[in-house]
Amino acid sequence: ACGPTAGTPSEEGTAAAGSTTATARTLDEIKSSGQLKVAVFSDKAPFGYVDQNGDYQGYDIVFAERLAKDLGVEPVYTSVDPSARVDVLTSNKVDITLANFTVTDERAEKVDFSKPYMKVALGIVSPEDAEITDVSQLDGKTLIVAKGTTAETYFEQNYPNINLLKYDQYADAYNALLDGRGDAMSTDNTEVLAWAKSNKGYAVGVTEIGDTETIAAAVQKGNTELLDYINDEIVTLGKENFFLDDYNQTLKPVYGDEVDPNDIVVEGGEV
Amino acid sequence: MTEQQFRGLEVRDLVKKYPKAERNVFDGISFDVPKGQVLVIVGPSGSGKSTLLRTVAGLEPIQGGTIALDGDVLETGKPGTEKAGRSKRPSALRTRIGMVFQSYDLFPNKTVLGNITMAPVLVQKRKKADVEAEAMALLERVGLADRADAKPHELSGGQRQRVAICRALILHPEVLLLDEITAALDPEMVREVLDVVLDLADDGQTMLIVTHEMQFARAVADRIVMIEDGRIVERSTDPDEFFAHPKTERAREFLHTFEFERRRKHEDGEPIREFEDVD
Amino acid sequence: MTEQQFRGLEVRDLVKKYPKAERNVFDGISFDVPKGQVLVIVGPSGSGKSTLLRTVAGLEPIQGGTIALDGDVLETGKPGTEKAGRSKRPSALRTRIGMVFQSYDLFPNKTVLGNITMAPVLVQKRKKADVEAEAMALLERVGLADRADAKPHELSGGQRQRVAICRALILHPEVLLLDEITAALDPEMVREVLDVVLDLADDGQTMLIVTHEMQFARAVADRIVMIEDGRIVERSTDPDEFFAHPKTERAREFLHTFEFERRRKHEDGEPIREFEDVD
Amino acid sequence: MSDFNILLEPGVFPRLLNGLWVTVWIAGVSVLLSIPVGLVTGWLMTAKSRTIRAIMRVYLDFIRIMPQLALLFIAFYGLARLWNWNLDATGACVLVFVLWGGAELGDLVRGAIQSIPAIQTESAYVLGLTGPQTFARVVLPQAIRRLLPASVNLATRIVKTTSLAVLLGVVELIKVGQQIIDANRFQYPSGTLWIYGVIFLMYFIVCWPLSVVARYLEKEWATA
Amino acid sequence: MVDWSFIGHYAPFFVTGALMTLTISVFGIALAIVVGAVCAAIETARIPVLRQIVRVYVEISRNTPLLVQLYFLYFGLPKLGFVWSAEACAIIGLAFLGGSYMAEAMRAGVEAVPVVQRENAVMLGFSRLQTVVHVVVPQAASTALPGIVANVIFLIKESSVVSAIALADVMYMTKDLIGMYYSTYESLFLLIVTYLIILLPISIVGSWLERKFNYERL
Ligand SMILES: Nc1ncnc2c1ncn2[C@@H]1O[C@H](COP(=O)(O)OP(=O)(O)OP(=O)(O)O)[C@@H](O)[C@H]1O
Ligand SMILES: Nc1ncnc2c1ncn2[C@@H]1O[C@H](COP(=O)(O)OP(=O)(O)OP(=O)(O)O)[C@@H](O)[C@H]1O
Ligand SMILES: [Mg+2]
Ligand SMILES: [Mg+2]
Repeated sequence: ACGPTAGTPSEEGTAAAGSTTATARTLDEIKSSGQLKVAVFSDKAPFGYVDQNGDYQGYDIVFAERLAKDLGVEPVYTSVDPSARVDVLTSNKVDITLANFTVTDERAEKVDFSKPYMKVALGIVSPEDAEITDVSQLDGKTLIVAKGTTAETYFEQNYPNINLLKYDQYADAYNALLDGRGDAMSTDNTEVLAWAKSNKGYAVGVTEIGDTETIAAAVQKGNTELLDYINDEIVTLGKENFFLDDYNQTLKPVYGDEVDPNDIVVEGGEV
Repeated sequence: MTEQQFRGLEVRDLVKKYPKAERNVFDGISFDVPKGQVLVIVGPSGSGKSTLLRTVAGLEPIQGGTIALDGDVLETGKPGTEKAGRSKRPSALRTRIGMVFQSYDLFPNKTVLGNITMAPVLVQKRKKADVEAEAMALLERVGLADRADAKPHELSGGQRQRVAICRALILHPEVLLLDEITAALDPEMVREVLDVVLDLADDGQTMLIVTHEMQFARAVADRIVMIEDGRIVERSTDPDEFFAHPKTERAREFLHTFEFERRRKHEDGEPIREFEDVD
Repeated sequence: MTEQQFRGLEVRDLVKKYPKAERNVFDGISFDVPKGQVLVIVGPSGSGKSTLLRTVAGLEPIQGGTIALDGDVLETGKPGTEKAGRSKRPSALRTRIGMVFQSYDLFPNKTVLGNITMAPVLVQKRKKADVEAEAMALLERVGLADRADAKPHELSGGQRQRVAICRALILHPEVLLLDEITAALDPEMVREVLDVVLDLADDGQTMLIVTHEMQFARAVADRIVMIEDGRIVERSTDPDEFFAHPKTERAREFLHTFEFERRRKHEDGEPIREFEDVD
Repeated sequence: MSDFNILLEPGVFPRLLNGLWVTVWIAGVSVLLSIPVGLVTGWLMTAKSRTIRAIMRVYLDFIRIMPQLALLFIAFYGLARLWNWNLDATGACVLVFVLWGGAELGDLVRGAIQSIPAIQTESAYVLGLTGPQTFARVVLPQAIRRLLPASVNLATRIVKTTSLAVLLGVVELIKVGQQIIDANRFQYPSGTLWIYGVIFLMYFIVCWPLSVVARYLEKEWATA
Repeated sequence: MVDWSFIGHYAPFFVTGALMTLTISVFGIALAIVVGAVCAAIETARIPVLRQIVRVYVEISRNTPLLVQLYFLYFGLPKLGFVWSAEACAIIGLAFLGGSYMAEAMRAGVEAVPVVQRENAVMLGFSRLQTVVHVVVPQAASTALPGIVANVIFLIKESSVVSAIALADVMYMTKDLIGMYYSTYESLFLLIVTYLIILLPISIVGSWLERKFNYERL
């Protein structure tokens, strides 16, 4: 039986992905099935989103398409919430998570990360007329975050005095900021930069907070076969400046010239 | 039409129509219930007996005629009032008439005593202690003094109807209306309830009774009225005569419903054994 | 104990106990219903009349005694079977006894005709056309031929009971059990149903009837049994004699329940007006 | 307010309809699967064995007391790992709705069977009908009539509850709405109002006819 | 497999979450009962116009999911200029949903009071108000109570979706802990226990009340 789908044709099949074991699929299994199952965001432009035609687009998607193409299979996307990114792997609902997934120690205990393909720090966006230019200004104020993001963990652990307002989805979080339900919002700086660019009246007052972290693909713990393949692929792609092309194709139209691609793009897995 | 000196219930030229009904249930019927007497109304199902009692009680609007008690007019019919709902009769007039219905309709959330004392305390503002004493006396009279604190659902149907009678009596109604109060009871219960009614009749309580128990009707009635299709078919002030020799063909037929005749004699060949004496 | 040549229903030394009940409902009672005769059982509420009919029908397990029909043993009591549920009597034996209950127990999802034809078609595998013809004849007999396609809820209580009788009759039961089949009916309906039963009695249908209609009992019975607390208080093969001059004090008391005496004469001063001739 | 035009963007309406289809699909499959589960559950609830009845009682009470969202979480995150099941979000939704619908329907079946007066089966017995004949011809037809109005209401509740699927990340009506809101957030900053308004209406349009049918059945079949 | 120290450490979060769930529920349900009573009164008294409005409200409220109602209130209405706090949205949403359920239960209760009971009150000379207070309401309450208790439990359960508008209730805590610490089992365990602690007593008290106020049985 085939499940129903909304959005994209490429998503077909995921909804009906019945039950198999929770042990990850081998490379051969992926190849013979003809499908690479990838968890991505569907509401986090320009990294992973669904466009007006219902097709998945974005920086992560371009990478996913290429991975699948080189494997000789079709990519099949599963839309995830930030907080579901680990569980979709542990319960083997997808083969790879490619959803702006920041590498952290805690996460690394649960999943295996590949070489990075991007780097970020956290950024804070706020209304221009009450711009937050330093974290200390947030003391006792309300900061909007999305559940399960690095921003959530970071502020939860380091700034107990900031009230966090947490939403399941990015779309909700942005809407909350627009409706004035919080004083600022924080997530990866690339993301807030992109958002502030297209939302008049909002500015990224803090562009880098926390350590610069890397973003990588993730696979189920112990799935070294697939992990090695991805790592090799990242190295190979570096030779053709794949991620820079990706940047130019997906991020540049949003960021314009204000951002130096080298602050974001990680080529060949070398930070 | 009302004579000043007449005491009791007078119904004159009563006209009653239900909303949406094609014809009038009553098209002008009249009768009296002199004080201290019992009028029994008999008749086939759907003839209008309950409707009659309900109009007297003020539960149904009337479209013509008058209903008077001891010369005080309770109700004057007006055409076009089919949908008017219950009579606007003031509380003091309402309590001059008591009514007991067929179903076991005590207030389920009150005890037996609570059911009886509620109206005198709430409506007549009588002292609770006095009312309770009187209620106990009434319960004693109907043989239920020991059940004063029981809840209605703990009583049998017959007991409930006796309590319902007490609840009506404590307001000292000048006329008591009883609508088939034993129709849903087992025979023994019928007996215990009707014994109470016979007792009330002996005491001179004015009553208007609808019943299908012909033996009881004959025993309790001072006057009897048979109605059919909203018309009075026969009336009599001599119940024995009415039951023994009804004057109209219709009454004869109706009363025949309650008699069965043996129509056969056994002449077939089966050996009719006597019963053995086994117990 | 069973004589080979006896035809009819024999109940011997019946013992019956309900689970959890403190004592036996019956502790060994016996009686016969010879073929073609009508036995009426009377007695106060809770005396065990319904239970008796239900054990004969196989709806209740018995703990002692036997029930036999034309010498074929239907049931043999075994102690300790209180919770055994219905008798395992095969279908063919069950259909030799028919039963009609107090409540309107037609199958609400079938038409009148469907109710009647269901059992013969399903159980006796008779041809549908034959069965329908016979059903129509039965309906004709009880005056309901025109209601064959009605659903039960469209019928009056009296009509339903007549259909229920047809439904039992179409299986040609040797004995028909009727348990207060008119207890929930209006008097006219009582009449129409009991007329059907009187008619059946005339035709020689063997029946075991429980009723509170004493006049009817007297008319229909060939033999009469009064039970109280599961024991037979009095039995008679002469119903007229039983009703006129019961031998036991208990039967006299019981029958008295159904009689009312006039206990008062009016001597008070109210002017007893004659009824006016208003209609 | 002028952002009403977001609804007229090419692709928006078809995508919302697609999302609605997912919602209806989940509800439909769940309702269909609930029927056999419910019948079996109802039958087990009337079983003679006390143990079976006790187990069914615990099952029903647990399902009743846990919020559906909690059950969804348990199924999605818990069961999949515990028993090595790989249930995707849609599967988890269907599983939970079937377990829930089955339990509720089972209770309705039990109630319907038990509400049929004993005299009905007794009449059938006296007429010589066998046990299975009695069940099939007498009990079941009457039980279904009593069952149906409440079951249709249950179906409405299941449809409404599918809205929770979004919280597991299923791309159904609400998620599609959120994607559209997100993708158009520059062009139509107030699109939220209109998209959520349409979603609100779509649910109403699916559920309302069911309610009407349930009410009709209640009235129509109450008389028989 | 289960990390008990984690459970010990994070149990207080669930207490906070439970308090939020209860706060929202208490206010929402109280409001729902008021809304329900008003609607039931309008319907049983057959007040024209208002009655039609109540009918429309009941249909809308019963045939749309609370989550969608909440999204609409929380994210939709601000675009029209009404920015309500999440708490207000949750309470209003719960009252909007619950009002129709409560109204149905109460109306059924009033309609179950036999006409003859009112007629008796009339015959005993009761005023309209006395009839309502002493005869109709006590009996209607007894029939309506099981439905009302069921609705209370239903609404507390429904309140679990308020996590979607960032209210830190029990569900929110669960999702938070799963998202931050990936401690799925422990979080789910705490989730189940918290809901059992909240709802079991209500369910038990509910059936006790039902028995106590059932005048017909027991
Ligand atoms: N509320 C009503 N609306 C319309 N018609 C009614 C209403 N109540 C009774 N009727 C009709 O009025 C007529 C008289 O009914 P009523 O109940 O007074 O008869 P009854 O003599 O008391 O019958 P029964 O012996 O069955 O109690 C019947 O034809 C009945 O159908
Ligand atoms: N299912 C049962 N379980 C336990 N006791 C029962 C059951 N059915 C009847 N009894 C008891 O058995 C006795 C006989 O009851 P039964 O119904 O046979 O009396 P009845 O003579 O038919 O009374 P009625 O005239 O009221 O119909 C009563 O004391 C009754 O309480
Ligand atoms: Mg009447
Ligand atoms: Mg009986």
